Formats: sequence, C-alpha cells, structure tokens
Amino acid sequence: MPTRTFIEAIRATLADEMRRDESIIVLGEDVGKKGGVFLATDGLWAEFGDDRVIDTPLTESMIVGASIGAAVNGLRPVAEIQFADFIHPAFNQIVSEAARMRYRSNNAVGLPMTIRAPYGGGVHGALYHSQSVEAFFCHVPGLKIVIPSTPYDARGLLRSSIRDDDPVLFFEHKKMYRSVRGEVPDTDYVVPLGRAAITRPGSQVTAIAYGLMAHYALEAADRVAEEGISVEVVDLRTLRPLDKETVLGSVRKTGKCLVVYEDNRFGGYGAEVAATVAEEAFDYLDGPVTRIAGPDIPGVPYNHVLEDWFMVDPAKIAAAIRKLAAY
Amino acid sequence: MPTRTFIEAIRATLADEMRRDESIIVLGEDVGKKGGVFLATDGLWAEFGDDRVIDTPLTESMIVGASIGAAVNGLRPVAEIQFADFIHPAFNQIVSEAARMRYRSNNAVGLPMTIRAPYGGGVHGALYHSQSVEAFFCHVPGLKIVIPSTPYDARGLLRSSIRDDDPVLFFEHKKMYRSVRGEVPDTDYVVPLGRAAITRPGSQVTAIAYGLMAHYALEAADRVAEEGISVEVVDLRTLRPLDKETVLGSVRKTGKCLVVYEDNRFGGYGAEVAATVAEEAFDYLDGPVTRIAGPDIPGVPYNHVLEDWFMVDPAKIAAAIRKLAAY
Amino acid sequence: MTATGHRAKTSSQLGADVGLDDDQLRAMYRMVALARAIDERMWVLNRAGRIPFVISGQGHEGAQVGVTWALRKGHDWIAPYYRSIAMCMTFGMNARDIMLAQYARASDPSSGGRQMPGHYGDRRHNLLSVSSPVATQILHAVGIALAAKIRHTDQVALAAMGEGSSNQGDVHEALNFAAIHRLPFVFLVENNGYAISVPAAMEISVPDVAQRAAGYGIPGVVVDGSDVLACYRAALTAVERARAGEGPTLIEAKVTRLTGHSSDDQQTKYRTEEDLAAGKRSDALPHFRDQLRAAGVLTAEVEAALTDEISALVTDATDFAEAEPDPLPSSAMRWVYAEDWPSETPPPWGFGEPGHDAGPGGT
Amino acid sequence: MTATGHRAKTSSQLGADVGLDDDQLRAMYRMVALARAIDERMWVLNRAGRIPFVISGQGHEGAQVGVTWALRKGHDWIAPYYRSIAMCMTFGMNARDIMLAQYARASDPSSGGRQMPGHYGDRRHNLLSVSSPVATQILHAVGIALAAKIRHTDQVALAAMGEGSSNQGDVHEALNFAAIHRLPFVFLVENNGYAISVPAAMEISVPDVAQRAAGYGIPGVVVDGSDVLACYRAALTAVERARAGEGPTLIEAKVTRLTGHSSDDQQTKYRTEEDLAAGKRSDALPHFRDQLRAAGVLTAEVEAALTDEISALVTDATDFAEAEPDPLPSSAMRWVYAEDWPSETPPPWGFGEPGHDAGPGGT
Ligand SMILES: Cc1ncc(C[n+]2csc(CCOP(=O)(O)OP(=O)(O)O)c2C)c(N)n1
Ligand SMILES: Cc1ncc(C[n+]2csc(CCOP(=O)(O)OP(=O)(O)O)c2C)c(N)n1
Ligand SMILES: [Mg+2]
Ligand SMILES: [Mg+2]
Repeated sequence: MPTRTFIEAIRATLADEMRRDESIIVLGEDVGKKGGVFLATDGLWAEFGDDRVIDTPLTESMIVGASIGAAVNGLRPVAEIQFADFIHPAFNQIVSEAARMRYRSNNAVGLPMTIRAPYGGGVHGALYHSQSVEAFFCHVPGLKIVIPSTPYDARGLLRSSIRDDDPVLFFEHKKMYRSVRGEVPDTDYVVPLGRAAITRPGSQVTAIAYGLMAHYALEAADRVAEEGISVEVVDLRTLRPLDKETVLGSVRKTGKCLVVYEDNRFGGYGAEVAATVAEEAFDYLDGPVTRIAGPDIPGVPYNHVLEDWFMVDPAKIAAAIRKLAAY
Repeated sequence: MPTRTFIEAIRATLADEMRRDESIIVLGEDVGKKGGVFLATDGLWAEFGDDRVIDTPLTESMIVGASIGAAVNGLRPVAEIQFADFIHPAFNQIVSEAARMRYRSNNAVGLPMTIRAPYGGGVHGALYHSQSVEAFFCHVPGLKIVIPSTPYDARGLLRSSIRDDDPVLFFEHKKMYRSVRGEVPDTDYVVPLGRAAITRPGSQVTAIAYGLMAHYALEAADRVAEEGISVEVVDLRTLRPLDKETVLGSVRKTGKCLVVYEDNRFGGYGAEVAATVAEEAFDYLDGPVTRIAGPDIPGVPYNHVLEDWFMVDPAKIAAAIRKLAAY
Repeated sequence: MTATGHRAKTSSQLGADVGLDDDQLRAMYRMVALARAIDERMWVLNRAGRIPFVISGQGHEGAQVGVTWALRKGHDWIAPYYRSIAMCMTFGMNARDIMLAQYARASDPSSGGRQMPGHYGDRRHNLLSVSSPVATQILHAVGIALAAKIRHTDQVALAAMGEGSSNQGDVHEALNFAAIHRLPFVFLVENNGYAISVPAAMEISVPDVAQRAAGYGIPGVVVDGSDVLACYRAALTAVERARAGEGPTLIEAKVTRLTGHSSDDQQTKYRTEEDLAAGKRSDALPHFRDQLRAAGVLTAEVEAALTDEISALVTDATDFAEAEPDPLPSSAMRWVYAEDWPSETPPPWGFGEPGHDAGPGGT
Repeated sequence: MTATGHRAKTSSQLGADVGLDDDQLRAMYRMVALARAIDERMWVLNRAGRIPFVISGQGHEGAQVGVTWALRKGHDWIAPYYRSIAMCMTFGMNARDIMLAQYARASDPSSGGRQMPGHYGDRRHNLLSVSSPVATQILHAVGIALAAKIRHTDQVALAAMGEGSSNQGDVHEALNFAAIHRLPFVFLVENNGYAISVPAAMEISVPDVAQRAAGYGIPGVVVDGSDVLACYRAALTAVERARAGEGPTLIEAKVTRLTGHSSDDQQTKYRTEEDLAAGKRSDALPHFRDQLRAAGVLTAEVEAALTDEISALVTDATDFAEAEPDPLPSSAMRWVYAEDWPSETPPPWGFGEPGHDAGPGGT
C-alpha cells in the first residue's frame, strides 16, 4: 500500500473527487496557480481549469457566502480558508447562514459544501497563524466538524465530507502536513463521519484527542506504558456529531478520562467532551475527568520559548496521565 | 429604595456614567433619536447630543472596529449591537482584534470598551432574534463577559464594565427588560466583575445559572422546596472571568450540581462550568454534574408551540433537580 | 410572465413602449394591489392580536413587481428580503403561502413555522430562504450566479435589500467578485430613505447607492420606484446584460416606507408629518392605477372585478392559514442535518406537552 | 519633520516645489535607504537560519516615506500593515526596534516577542499594533479619527494596506462611516498588483482602487509610488483636508513588490520574468536617488556618509537584537487583561522548563 504525507492524501483526494464528480469546485485565496500556500491544491488548476479552481479575492465572507449560493444552485463547493485564523470574517456566513439554511427552510434547501482550513500551532505561526477554532463551530447545530489525524483518515473523511449533503468544516493541522506520513490505499474507500477510532486499546485511562494531539496522546501512552500504565487512546476524528458511544464505552471500561486539546482550555471543545463524560459515565468514574489543554492566553506566542511553553506535547500529556492513573 | 425595571436600570446607568465621565460615548444602530429598538438608550441623544450618542450605519463590524479605535484614542465607547444575533458580522473585530490588542501589544494598548447586546429567547424572536451567543465569546481570552439578572446587578455591573480597562461584552436578556423589576439604589455603587452571587442558599443541590435562567432556577428551587429539596442557586453574573471559588464552594457543600443554560446544550458555556466542577470538585460529588439546556437545533423556532418546547423553564429545571436530588 | 419574446395580444401604447400587452399590465397591477391588500390584512390581524409580528412591504410593491417581471419564473433565482412580499408573489408564491408564514403554521412553505413572518422562501419557485442578518443574501445570489455561469444554465440571480443594508461589508465583497467574473447577477437596492429610524444621510455617505456601482466597474442605475414600468425597463436591461455574459448591474429603486419599520416600531417618533406625507405621495399603487386608467388598460369594470378577486383571495388565505395546524414539537429536531444523528439527542423533556412539569422524581 | 509651516534652510528647486528644504529631502532619502537596508538584512538572516520568517516592504518604501512625511509625528496616528517598515521608521521606530521584532525578543517594542515579525506597533509613536487578519485596521484608524473629532485634538489617522486587502468588507464599512462624519482619516492603499499570488485582475474589479472613492463621496487619487515627492504631495493635500474637517481621502500608491510575498513564498511560480523585471524598474529607491543627485541634493560625499551610517545602524541593530534575551515563560500569562485574575490559572505544567517531563506521578 502506498504511503503518503498528510497533505498528499488531501491533494490526491481533492483531485480524485473532482474527477469523479464534475459539480465539485475548489475556491479560495491562492488555490489556483500557486496551488495554495501549503500546496494542498497544487496541480488542480492545471487539470481542472479556471471554472473549477477559482483564485478568489481576499475576502473570506465572500468565499463562504458564494459557496452557499453555489451549493444552492447545483455545485458542490470545496472552499479553502487560507488559515483557520482567517475564518472569523466569514463567521456570520457560516453560523447564521450555512448552518441554518436547511433548518430554517424546513428541509427545502440543503447545502452540500465543505470548508477546509489549516489550523494549529507549533509552527512559529504566532497569534494569527496557529489558532484552533473548532470550539466556535462545534457549538453550532447544523455544522459538521471533522479533524483527521492520519493520511488514511484524511482521505476517507475528506471524501465523506465532500459527498455529504450538509456543510462540513474540515480542519487540517498544518504541522502534520509534511511531518505525518501513513498508508493510504488508492481505492475509493470512505471513513464515515461521526465515528471515532480507538487508535490504541488500553485499560486504565482513556485519553481522548484529535488532530495533532491524537498523535501526541499516542506518544504519551507509549511513554507511560513503560511505567505500567495502560492507556486507551480515542481519536475523535469527527467532533460533531460526536461519537458518544465510542467515547462513553471506553471511559466506562477504563474508569478514567483525560481530554486533550490544543486550543485554549476555557470553553474549548474538550469542555463539552468532559462534561458529557462526567454526566453520562459518572457511575463508572474512578477519578476526575481531567483536561489538558492550551493555556488561556489570546493566541500562541511567536517566540519559540513561549510557543513551546504554550503547546501541549507528549511530555505534558504523560504527566497528566500519570497523575490521573495514580488517583 | 426606588424600584426599577431591568431596562430602566440600564438606561439610568448609561446616563449617569455619561454625566460622570465625558469620555464615554454610546454608538449603535438606532440608539439616537429612536433611543434603541428596546429604548435602552432613550433620552441619551437629547441630553448628550450627536457627538456622544451616535446613530451608526447598519454595520456591526464598523461599530466594534471604530469602538476599538476610539478606545485607543481616549474615549470609552459603549457600543450597542441591536440584537446579539447580529454580533456575528463583528466576530472578527471582537475575537481577533478587541480581545488581543492588549496581549499582542505587550500591554502597550488596552481597550476600555463595552459592547451591550440584548440576547435570549421566549419573546417570539425566532432563529435570529433569540440567540444566546455567550459561548462563543467566553472561550476567548482577553474578553470579559457579563450577564446580569437583576436591575441591581445590571446597574452595578454596567458601571464596572464601563469603567473597566478591558473589552467587556454585556448581554441583557430581552425578555427581562420589562418583566423584571427590583430595588436599585441611586447611589454610585458598583458590583465587581468576576464575582458570582448565591441568590438562594441551600444544601442538597447547587443550581448554577445566569440571565433569565437565574430567575427560572429560583422559581424551580421554590417549587421543589415544597417537596423537601433544598437547592442553592448560584447566579454567575460574570461568565468570564468565572468565579470558580463560589461555584466550587457551593458544589463541595451540596455534592450535587445542575448547570442551567438557555443556549444550545452542545458546546455551550455550561459545558465549561460542568467540566470545571466535574474536575475540581470530583471528590465531593454525590451525583453526576448535570446540564439542563436548550435543545441542539439551529435557533429558537418562531411558532409558539416549538418555542415553548425549546425554552428551558422552571418546570423543566425542577424536573432535572428532582432527578438529581433522587440520585 | 416571460419577459421577452412574446407577442402582445392587445397592446396600449403604454404597454407597447415596454413590450408588454395589456393583459400583462393588468397582471402587474393585480400583483401590486394583491400584495398591498395582503399586507394591510397582516396589520389588521396584528392589531387584533392574531399574529404577534408584522414586517411590511407597503410602498415597495411597485418596484418589486416591476423588477421581478423582468426575470424568468421557475428558472432564474431570487434572494429576497423581509419586505419582498410583492417580489415573492410575482415569482410564484400565492396569498395562502404568505399568510401561512404570518401564522407560522406547519404547512408554511417558507419555513414550516420556524421563522418569523417576513422570512419568505420557496424552493419550488427558486426563492431563497430569507434570514434576518441583513445583506448576507447578496453573496448567496452571487454564488447562485457563479454556479449558473459554470454550469451554463442561462440563469440570472437577483438579490434585494434596503439601502441601509447595502453598507454591510458583504455587499462590497459580493459586487467585487461578481464584477470580476461578470456574473449574471442583478443587485436591487430598495431605497426607502431609512434604516429603521436612521435617515439615509446618517447611514450612507452618498445620495444614491447607485453611485457605488462605478467603483466596481458595473452599471448603476437609479429608478423611480413609484414608476412600475420604469422599474421593469431597468430590470429588463440588467437581466439581458446579465444573461449575455456582460456582468452585474446595480439597480437602485427609490421607494417609500408607508408603515413603521415593523409592528414593533413607532415611526412618528423620528419622522415628521411632512416626511410621512411625502412618502404617501410617492406610493406606486395609485400612480400605477392612474397610469393604467389613463391608458385605458384599467376600466371601472376590470377594477371592480379585481377588487373582488383580491378581497376574496385575502380572506381565503387568512381563513385557510387560521385553520391550519401548528407544527408538532416532535418535528422540531428534524432537518438540523439531512439525516438524524443518534448523538444529537432530544432534551430530557422529550416531545410531550410543552412546559410540562413531570412531577417528583420524573423527567 | 513637521510637514508644514517651516522655513527651508537651503532649498533646491526640487524641495522648494513641495515646501521641503534639502535637509529634509536627504532625511527622506535616508529613511528609504535605511528601511531597504534593514529589510535586506532580514532576508540574509532568514537564509542564514537566524530568524524563521520575513515579510518585507521592499518596493513600497518610497510611497511609505513620502506619505508618512506629511503627518505629524507623535501627534497623528497610523494603523500600519506588515509591509510598513519604512512607514513605522518614518514615524519613530528605529533600526533596533525593527530588528527586535525579527528576533522576537523580550524587549521588542512591538509585542515583546509575541507576534510574528512584520507585526509592528509602538504606543510611544502612535503606531497601532498590527494584527494578521487584513483590513481590520482601517476601522481602528477610523475610530481613532472619530475620537480625534469628538475630542477636538486636531489629529489625523491613517491606515495602510494592500490592494487585495482593500476588498474586505471592513473597508466598505469604514469608508462609508468616515465619509458620513467627515472624519480626519487618510486611507493609503499600496497597490503592488498582487495579493500573494493572485494578480490584481483576479482580486479587484477595477484597475484603480482609487475609483472606489467616488462611491463614498470622497476624493480618490492615484499616485506613482516610485515618486516619493508625489506621494508626499498627495498625502499633504489629504492630511490638510482631513485636519480642516473636510473628511477622508483615499490615496492609492502604485508600488512594486520586489520580493516574494514572504519568506514562505516562491514568486517565480506565478510571476513572469518580464513582470519581475518591470517591477524592478519601478523601484522608488534608485528613482529618488537619481532625482536627488540631479538636483544636487545628494552628493557623492553625502551618499558615502549615508551608506556608512546605514550599514553601521543595521549591524548595530542586528547585533543588539541577537544579544537580547528571549521572553520568559512566566511572562506569557501577563496582559491578557489589565489585571491578573485568579480564575485564569496557569496550566498544570507551570512556568518551569518548557516541555519538561515531570516523571511518574508528578505534574
Ligand atoms: C446584521 C443585522 N443588523 C441589524 C439588523 C436589525 N435590522 C433589521 S432591518 C434593519 C434596517 C434595515 O434598513 P434598510 O436596509 O434600509 O431596509 P428597510 O428596512 O429600510 O427596507 C435593521 C437595523 C439586522 N436584521 N441584521
Ligand atoms: C483575513 C485574512 N485573510 C487572509 C490572509 C492571508 N494573507 C496575508 S497577506 C495576503 C495578501 C495581501 O495582499 P495585499 O492586500 O495586496 O497586500 P500585499 O501583501 O500585496 O502588500 C493574504 C491573502 C490574512 N492575513 N488575512
Ligand atoms: Mg431603508
Ligand atoms: Mg498587493
């Protein structure tokens, strides 16, 4: 089976899907000739031309708003927001419009559209090129939120997202683009939305994570395994709809739950996971549902000393696991 | 002591503060001659004139962005967003700009500004005139979020917000404007930011709420009191910074915690409160930290049958309390 | 109601000048008058406590009917706004559809009773669902036009809004993009001089919104909204341009708001008597009627028949909507997504009697 | 460096034409050359692996120095953008300040090492902190101008950005508001023909951004960004208008981007050889030098001294910034708010050695 980097899996899947379904268009800033600032769309413009790969003006609200309209009128847009940090100008279009069109029209109009955006820190991106923005959107009924962590899942989930009949936000951790590599079959497989994966079975502590943190959680599990702590790692993959069954099943088994996320801790997505587990698995808990997350400051600082301090990493996760295991 | 409605308390406080400090300006849509669509600013334009009470164009990003600039250059703007639902076009200015100015400038520039907005359902406002938006902003370090529930607190907290040197979002439940009345001294008292209030002492269950739900929680507590269930009600008042001390103190005493909020349940603000309690009061819990919140649909529906179904109310809270008490 | 290419059956000079036969002129008039009659009934129902909220198109109907007449029903697309009653009716919604929205009944085609009145939309007629945050719809219409261009469907998309809303950032982004790609798009601004209470001079920096068109390299035209046929002509030119691949046009119709902003607004607080009187004088309905009378297109007979028909339609629509059932709570969690997700669970109070008190220990 | 009202000491005809003496012309030239030299050093440091990221003002310096020269230092306000090195230096930041930002040191006056290089700002000089989301700063400058008007401070506020950014919705909202209230505001668009890789024809629907001004009822002027004194003159007119209460002006300076968008960009992928060569030909630095030489304002002697001075300044700034300490982790939680809040607690890993592994059972 061929191995691919995370970004190669995304690029290849975009191309495959565009070949399969000519109603798919790609639009965003610099997605054409340049192929995107991370090259996720490299080659698409050459293959599919101006009509299907559109270099838009520097206007995010327009990118999302026009995608909504295009989805209404027979296309299946895959929009790129250059950095997740720059999705905020489109917040109104996403939250007020995309998320509510089906509901407010009583199912008359659905919006098959995908918004891709690179997110995350650890890349010297500072306050505005490092953000995790999933918490804002996971709160909004009507949106589906996907954050894959492996090239295999990236391909299978991107396919599902593009083929889905509702708006999907698909966030890609930019630090993983070239640093993560894995096996990716050339087949037409999909990974269904709404299903978490147990990426490492274990018995004493459940670690729930997604994106880059799903890797770090595995690394942390490795470290503490040597010390005799058995960790089950759940990679959520889809954040909304949340796969409660897998999450609760794991915690009911281990009795301990650590929720890991890179975003600011307060009110982050992990708060919902923790609250759900604390409420619905209460009788099984042998220790507090614990969160390990980014500090509550307004963005990842640029200076490497501060950035290292900010980022949740395997060592920090391992420390939290040890503490919880010893509870 | 004079009694006032909720909105009278706000109006009087705006006027008092503007008299006290001439650097305060009020700006927003229809805040001038009309006095605001709810009349929260009625009379201000007549008293303070065009320069200090500005009817802006219908552009929320501008309202917030210009307030940021005005705050940089010596004013203390109090902006009104006509409905919290329409704050989303200003999301980028609030989240990327207002929240981060002090941090990113390493304390060179702070932003003394307040953004007021009516929020909440139960008023036949439907999807776009009923929203609770606090979850989005409570997640953002650098912002302070205030939601008062009594005329007394509205006055004292609005004073503190206006006088604060950081951006404060001040949300007012529109159903309370005229339906809630209370004693409001004419004195220059303040209610400090960051402090919750125990509005009803109790011993068996802690109910944590804010805004309209703080009233409904009290009503529910009354109902179940007759059945012998003693509920302690915590009115958060400031959502960020959260008064963890009061919250945890109460739950450690009662051993049971119900978090009540009107917003959609999934990823709402109450998730953070629940997660915090579940983690930091774990050893004291005699039952699961439970949430009672709005259903996960993209907005409060207009039809009264659906709206009634949507809204958390005293009966629904009481039912949740009973269940938790019996745990 | 196709705008072009038909032969006039009997045509007055008035109709001939714009390429419409007299039946069409009468049909246009009927639409203006019908929209007005329904609108007036809404206010009556509101005052009678039957419906809690009204937002109105009175004073805008002439421009809406004139402009919409230039589009192809069932083919082109419209992204309307809350004053677009006449536009939506011209494009296919009927009196019952409008009244069902006022009553928010389960069978309301706009939203099944989920949205406030005024938030029309009808997929069957290519009318996009209206939301409340103003101006967002311009980008949807531009996206529809983009798809039309890419898919070679020969469709035109139109978005309508007020002059106050046209100051929103989305409008800038939309016109820029539509102009770059010469999209088949028409932007209608219904300028009634107020954004709720804020007069135009305080909300927009130029006298005519149409002046902004030049900044995007597209035509901008001002048209008298009390002149229905002038509106039709301006729209026809814009639609033909759009269909020919020559790109978007901005049409600004100067209209008047005859009512308060909504049933929650008291406009005498911020508008003078004179201003209100001037507004009345530029109402398209009597203008159009006089014009058609003078041209012999409307006779006393025709008018009487129309009045009867309209009054019957409005009453039928009201009675029908009154009698229709409300949506069931159990429907409220449908259509968050195309499919239901097990993890998006109903609240603990289920779908029983709303506001129930489950009694001690129950949920 | 006050723009008006001074007496020229020795004035060439060139300077006299714009009301500047030769010392000032030399000072302007020095600024253009100094900004360029620092900018070039940044790239050297980047290639040498000393600093991970560079975003550059090369090709924009002439317009920035010319325009900024018309403002009152320490009194007026500027909301700059990431290419505004020359502007920030003209307004008061020095070579060390710029280099500290590249190295993100604790003493970096822009952000204490928190922001990426290019995100300048300096409260001491009325330079507002730059953020990354483009165009937001226009509203901040407009708000500053609003406060200036209300407080009668006689200040002018200027915002700068690229032509691509000028398509953002915030720009529309800002110009509309500033024009309505005739605020003392100047909007500088530095049009270099690209938004990263997207050429102007694909990102803006008109050839000149200045065309958009008319849509707001304000003057829009196009100025050749390689002509420093023309930029100065255009800005002087705009600033005088603004200070006189006549409202905002849009100035579009046609400039050239001599480098890739940033150190992460390879511009040869989307720009032709010819295009790049044409860009070089419209670089203000050699134009201005030739102009000043021809006018006798720059002599070989003066130039040599300048070259030495600049080279020393750049080296000093680099050495200084290299040697400065990084911020401490314990500083990272400061200034989220004006005061520290007990509930905004540090993470469990505290402020110790970053990336530490606390060992079994520890935190
Ligand atoms: C984004 C947003 N902000 C505020 C409102 C509240 N609001 C509804 S209509 C309106 C005025 C609209 O004026 P205009 O665009 O001129 O249209 P008109 O009602 O005059 O036809 C306002 C402020 C809104 N619906 N959306
Ligand atoms: C809101 C937002 N979207 C996207 C970006 C990424 N980005 C940074 S600069 C840039 C291009 C800016 O072009 P222009 O405004 O012409 O300025 P120039 O760099 O050419 O001077 C883009 C797309 C951003 N910083 N902010
Ligand atoms: Mg209007
Ligand atoms: Mg540019």
